[in-house]
Amino acid sequence: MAQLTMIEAIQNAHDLAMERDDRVVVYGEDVGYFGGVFRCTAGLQQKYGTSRCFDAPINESGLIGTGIGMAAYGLRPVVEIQFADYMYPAYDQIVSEAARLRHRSAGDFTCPIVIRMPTGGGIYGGQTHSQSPEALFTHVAGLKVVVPSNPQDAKGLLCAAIEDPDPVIILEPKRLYNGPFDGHHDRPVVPWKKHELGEVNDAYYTTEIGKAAIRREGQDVTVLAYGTMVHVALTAAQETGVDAEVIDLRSLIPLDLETIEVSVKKTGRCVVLHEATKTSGFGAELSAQVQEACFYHLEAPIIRVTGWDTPYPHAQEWDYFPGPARVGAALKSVMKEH
Amino acid sequence: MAQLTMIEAIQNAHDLAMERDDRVVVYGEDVGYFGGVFRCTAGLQQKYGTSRCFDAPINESGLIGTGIGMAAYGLRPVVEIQFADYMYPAYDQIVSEAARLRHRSAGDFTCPIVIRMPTGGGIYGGQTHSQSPEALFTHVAGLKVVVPSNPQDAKGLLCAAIEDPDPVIILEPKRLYNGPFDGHHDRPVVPWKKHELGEVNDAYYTTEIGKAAIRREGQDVTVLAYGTMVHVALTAAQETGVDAEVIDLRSLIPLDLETIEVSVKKTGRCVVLHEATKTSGFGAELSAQVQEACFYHLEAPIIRVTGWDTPYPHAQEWDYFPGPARVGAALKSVMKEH
Amino acid sequence: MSNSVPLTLHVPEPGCRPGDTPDFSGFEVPVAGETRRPDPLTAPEDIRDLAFSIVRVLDDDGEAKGPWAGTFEKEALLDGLRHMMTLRTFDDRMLRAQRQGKTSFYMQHLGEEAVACAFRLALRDGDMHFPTYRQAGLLIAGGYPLTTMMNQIYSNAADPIKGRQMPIFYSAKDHGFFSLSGNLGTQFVQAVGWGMASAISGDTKIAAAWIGDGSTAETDFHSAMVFASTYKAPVILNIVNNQWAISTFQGIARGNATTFAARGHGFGIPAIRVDGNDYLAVHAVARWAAERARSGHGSTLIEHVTYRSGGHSTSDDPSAYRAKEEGHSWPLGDPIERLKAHLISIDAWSDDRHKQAEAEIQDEVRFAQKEAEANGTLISGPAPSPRDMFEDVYAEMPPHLRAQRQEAGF
Amino acid sequence: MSNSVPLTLHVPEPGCRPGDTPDFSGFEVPVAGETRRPDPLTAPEDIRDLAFSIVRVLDDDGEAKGPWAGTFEKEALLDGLRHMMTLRTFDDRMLRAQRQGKTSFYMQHLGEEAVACAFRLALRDGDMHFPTYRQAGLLIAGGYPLTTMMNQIYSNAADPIKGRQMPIFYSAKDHGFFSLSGNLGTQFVQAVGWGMASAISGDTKIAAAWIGDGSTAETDFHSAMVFASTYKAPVILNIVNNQWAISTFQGIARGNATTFAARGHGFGIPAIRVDGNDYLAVHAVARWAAERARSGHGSTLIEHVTYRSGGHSTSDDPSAYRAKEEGHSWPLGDPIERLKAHLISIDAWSDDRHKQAEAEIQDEVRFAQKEAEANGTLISGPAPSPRDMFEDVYAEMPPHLRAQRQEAGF
Ligand SMILES: Cc1ncc(C[n+]2csc(CCOP(=O)(O)OP(=O)(O)O)c2C)c(N)n1
Ligand SMILES: Cc1ncc(C[n+]2csc(CCOP(=O)(O)OP(=O)(O)O)c2C)c(N)n1
Ligand SMILES: [Mg+2]
Ligand SMILES: [Mg+2]
Repeated sequence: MAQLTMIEAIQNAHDLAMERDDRVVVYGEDVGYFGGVFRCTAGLQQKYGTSRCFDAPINESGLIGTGIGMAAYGLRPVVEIQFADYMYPAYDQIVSEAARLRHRSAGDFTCPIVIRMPTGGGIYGGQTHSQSPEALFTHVAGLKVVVPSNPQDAKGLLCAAIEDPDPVIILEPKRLYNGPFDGHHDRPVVPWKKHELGEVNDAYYTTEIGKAAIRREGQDVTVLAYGTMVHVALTAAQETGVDAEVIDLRSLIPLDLETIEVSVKKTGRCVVLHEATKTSGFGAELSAQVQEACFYHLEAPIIRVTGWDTPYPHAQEWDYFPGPARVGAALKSVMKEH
Repeated sequence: MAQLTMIEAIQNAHDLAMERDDRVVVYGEDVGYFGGVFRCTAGLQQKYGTSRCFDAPINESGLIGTGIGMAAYGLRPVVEIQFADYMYPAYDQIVSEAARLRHRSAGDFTCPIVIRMPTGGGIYGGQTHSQSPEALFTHVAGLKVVVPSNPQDAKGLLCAAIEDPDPVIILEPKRLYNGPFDGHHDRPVVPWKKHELGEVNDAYYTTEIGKAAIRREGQDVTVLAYGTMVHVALTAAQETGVDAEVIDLRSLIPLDLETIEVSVKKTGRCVVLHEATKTSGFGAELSAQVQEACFYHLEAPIIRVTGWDTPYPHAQEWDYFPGPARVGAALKSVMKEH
Repeated sequence: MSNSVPLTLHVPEPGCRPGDTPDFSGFEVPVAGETRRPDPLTAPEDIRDLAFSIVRVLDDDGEAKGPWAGTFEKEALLDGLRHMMTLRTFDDRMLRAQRQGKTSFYMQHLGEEAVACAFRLALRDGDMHFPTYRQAGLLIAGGYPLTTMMNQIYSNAADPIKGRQMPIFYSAKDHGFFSLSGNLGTQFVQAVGWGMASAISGDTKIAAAWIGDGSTAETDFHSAMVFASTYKAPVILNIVNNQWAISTFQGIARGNATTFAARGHGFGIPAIRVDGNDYLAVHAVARWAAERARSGHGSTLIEHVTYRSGGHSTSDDPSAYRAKEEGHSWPLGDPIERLKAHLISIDAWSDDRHKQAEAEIQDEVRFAQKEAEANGTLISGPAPSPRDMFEDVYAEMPPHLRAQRQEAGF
Repeated sequence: MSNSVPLTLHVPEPGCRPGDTPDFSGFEVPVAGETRRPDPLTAPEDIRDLAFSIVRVLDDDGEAKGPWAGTFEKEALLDGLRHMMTLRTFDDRMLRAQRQGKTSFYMQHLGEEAVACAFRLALRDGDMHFPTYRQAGLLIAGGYPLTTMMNQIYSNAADPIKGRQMPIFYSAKDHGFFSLSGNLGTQFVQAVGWGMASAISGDTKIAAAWIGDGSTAETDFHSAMVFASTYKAPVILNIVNNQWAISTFQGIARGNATTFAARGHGFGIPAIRVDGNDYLAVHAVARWAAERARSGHGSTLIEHVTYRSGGHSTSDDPSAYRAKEEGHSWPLGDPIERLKAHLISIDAWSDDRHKQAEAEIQDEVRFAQKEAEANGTLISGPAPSPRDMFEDVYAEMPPHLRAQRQEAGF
């Protein structure tokens, strides 16, 4: 066991996966010699050589396009997109190719690629270093989509993704890289060192893709969250005193509807959180599914607390971010409904 | 007044818009000399010359990228993407650039571009000629998204889009180009000639973007639909005898929530339809919004009837398409709930 | 600079449209045998001239000429002729099947048969092609069963991809034929990745990427060039310039460049043009490029100069945008006729044997068709189950898909 | 072909990494004045050599040499020197402001000042630049107020773009400076569209596109080349090759090509390399390309050869990936020193006047900074209202945004 940051946990997962399986290759922009702008691949090139971990041209479409070719050959490419905001040039290769290769060839070819990308705001990154595009992946049949909220899961989900026979998108909330950020941006940073989920097993392990984790049990309202919003939710529950059950989805596709359903049927209330823009965000899907599965148990409307339908602003970042005040208000308001 | 097909109505809208405003330029793959693979731009090059209507290289990103430059210059580019399935290479330019130009420059630069694309299945087009990617646009702040269901609206919405100061995506259900297809693929094609919405005013006119149309008034259940599914809904209502109120959304962003809300509060029931894959489809957003706005009026869960979460298959097209049988069953089932 | 002359938009136009008389006089046809054949390991900057010539082996009399000749045994050439004839016959019958409503769509190879057929024989089993929809010759020359191809075209119960894709979107891993995509260009860079993977693995296999003239404009073309150049990937990058992209002539994608092959120069990738209607030339150039790739010298860009004699697909009517006679004026002739003339000139073939072969191939294709139709066509007979639709979205079906399949009632 | 040797992946490496001694001996520096200056309307295929040389005017002694010299009046050159000095001082103060926490981020131009400053003066008011984040010289040379630039950097109450974008993402339509995007490469093809629009409209304006060496790998680079080539768009396509893309040396994007400029050849676009640290050379080449564009001869690709002496941004520490001394060994020197030496050599300038100018510029920049800080910084003082966030998503605010703004309570 070691206390790791999320960055260290991700680096460690790469390392162990490369060690046990020489089909694993890691590449991306600044990923090789330098070890990535967030250092998630630090030391890998030195350890495994330039043909297992290398710098790539700045061409996201080419990153994924070549990765698909490698995966079809039989390798296990792990590709880093420097920021999720820069995945759009690769979107065609992801949607039209990686996601559909198994289906369109009836399993003749497959595409076990892992695509990692830092996501979310909170670092004054403005509209091109802050986005949360998960809903653009959850709409695409054939992709799995996971979002870790802590070092333990970051390692286990990455290892599971590399083993997975299908393409997996990992959205890594960059604001969590160094600590369990709860939205109180004006308070000192809490490091992972002090957090139980920063305690990471040294050995190789996987975290099952498709299983949610209940981070806080509660009776009054179910909160569905992932990534950074898990920590915001926990803080908001504590601050408001609302006895919320906080579910960390971890995997958006496949979704652990069972865990969600049990919880909402128990609490009768549901609040859905994400940082992405509201309209057609993944929160809409969660709201729709909860409503379909638990209609007769709902005592209040399902509320979504999300980023606004605007580009992520630079100076007004904290007016955009759905922080503990907004989440707390939602918890209280949903409790007031009869 | 003339009886036009949807193709003719779209061609006519281009023609009138180009005639009254020489900032309007039209281009795309096979759009110039040949007039488009669906003939929606037939005759325009002959009438307005090669610098107003021209063939373009097969590069969707370049189509939109150059269009953004033209729009920023002050022109009114209308770009055809040959099939909506081929818009992905252009997705970065649409999302990162067209959608955000006004906001990021605080109005210093704007992007009045119109992007047309045939959408939907029903022509044995398989997974790359059948997609309905509207939800990938509705999630993006800064875009307007419209889907005409008939020649009258196709003309009016295109003219309105060209006048609009912001980027507008027009998804044209290709299965409606030649007639009001209702999902009964095994029956003879009904032409627009026999349909009142095929009667198109000769003059230039616009249809307001953001206003839904009630295609059938009813008391029992509100059906939210757009494009081809409007006709499927009308047929399913007739076949089942369920007194459905069928709302043709026409515009997804902005959404006419007012019309929806009034209707659902009246009927207490709601069925949402689309052809796109279910998860994170626009139906999820509709379901979430209806639930938020009408929770205390709902007598039954909101049901979604959509395409399955698989690629659009070739041979099993009609097993995939949410036709009148599935919609009818949903209408009846939602009426059975207490 | 006093020039304030109003600018105008330059829009390239083809030499001829319906009603015009075709004129290929501007199209320079090098004399067969005249283009040099440098050592395949020559540095790219020393062979830039190859991008502005056209490698041709067969002259107008069917004689094989020059340094690119002689890569083939006679027996192999007879096979080659048969492959091309089979492909043409196959096309013809499938076109008809489509018109008879037995399937939804078809695309033919008329006039371009030499390109894929000759290329295939220069590569080895185990190498991987990333083809476009116009390289079924790779399958036929590689011995893939005609019946299986037809099963796919009919989306019938024996279709190896279970009716999921449109006709001709084959997938045949064991035959080195990557699953076809409807999205133009995407596979071009995937081939580079496959080649990189072979190099990463210390393997000896190489990849072949395929793209049309029109599709070189796609952004994935650039991605492929960049990655191939940087990592010296063992991949042959093939552009099939058949002069048209649906209704759009090649000048719209080529722009102001002299040739498509020249695109390679900006990447330090050797580029070469070849007479795509000359079976011998295509094969020789393919072998040359394969040797380069296998010896660790990286990629080669090949522009196959040919002509799409038919419509783009069964949905297309070319008479709306090009002169009907254009195909007949095409200066590089017909690939089958040219190889046939060569074989006759070397006394390996005769008109009679040709006719006989035609009849045999007709029978063979007709037989395959019968066999395939016994498995059903798109509109009748056995078909893949709708249940299948939900399979292979993932290796293991997740709960939401299981629920949907149940809801669908299959 | 008997070669079944296992393949290996080729991964390009820079000549030097931390700990190594920099070695630019492989980098050929042509003698100043020796590269020919063909007529700007020469056909692209007749000037391919220009992509493999480097146009240089100033020699090591500060003398202006050869056919590209003489495009400038003395007065204009003094302005040019001042622009570069101002930019460097501006960078220096804003770097410090960032370190003081007054804003979140900054990117400097150290060593590359000549490129944008000299280029700007070759274009006219009304022309439009589509810059990257490293062309603030366009604004300074164009007379855009320093205070306004700082207002943007501080995201303060007077920021013309209302705090919406990260520092240095300026937008200044009236100064021919297109709104900056954080997405690399996207603007390169937009510039082509802007130029096409000018041609469509019968206008006389031209566009200038800008991209970094690393970003030429992006797919939008290809789109720009394709559309510029096809429609002969009046646009100058600038590649600023400053040798690095964050931690990645230019060889990863360039691959096996000899130069980035050579990328033009595959499109029939004339390509030329210029010493980016030579103010006179950049200006001369820019004028040459502008003349081409204005006279309807279409695009030119310019590779500005320079060196990024500073870190990539305030988030970057280059000592982790390149030798500290590399910048000092860079053979093309410092653009300010070189122009200064030239002006002294022609008796238009002196060390004293230089020092005096430095002091004046310091004052000017400091004064602007004070003025800007009176409007607030990112962390204190007046700021744009959060209400603003909801504006300009659309020209007219749709109901759902009105509702959200209300919910936000602004
Ligand atoms: C991304 C994408 N854009 C557009 C299309 C529609 N389309 C199909 S084939 C074709 C023309 C391709 O021409 P070319 O590359 O020359 O190949 P050819 O058909 O001549 O073999 C077009 C535009 C597509 N399939 N994919
Ligand atoms: C689409 C996209 N991918 C990645 C990035 C991250 N990124 C920002 S700057 C940069 C390096 C650019 O290098 P270069 O083009 O050489 O320009 P320079 O910084 O040297 O001026 C990278 C990778 C980005 N901004 N956009
Ligand atoms: Mg073609
Ligand atoms: Mg650079």
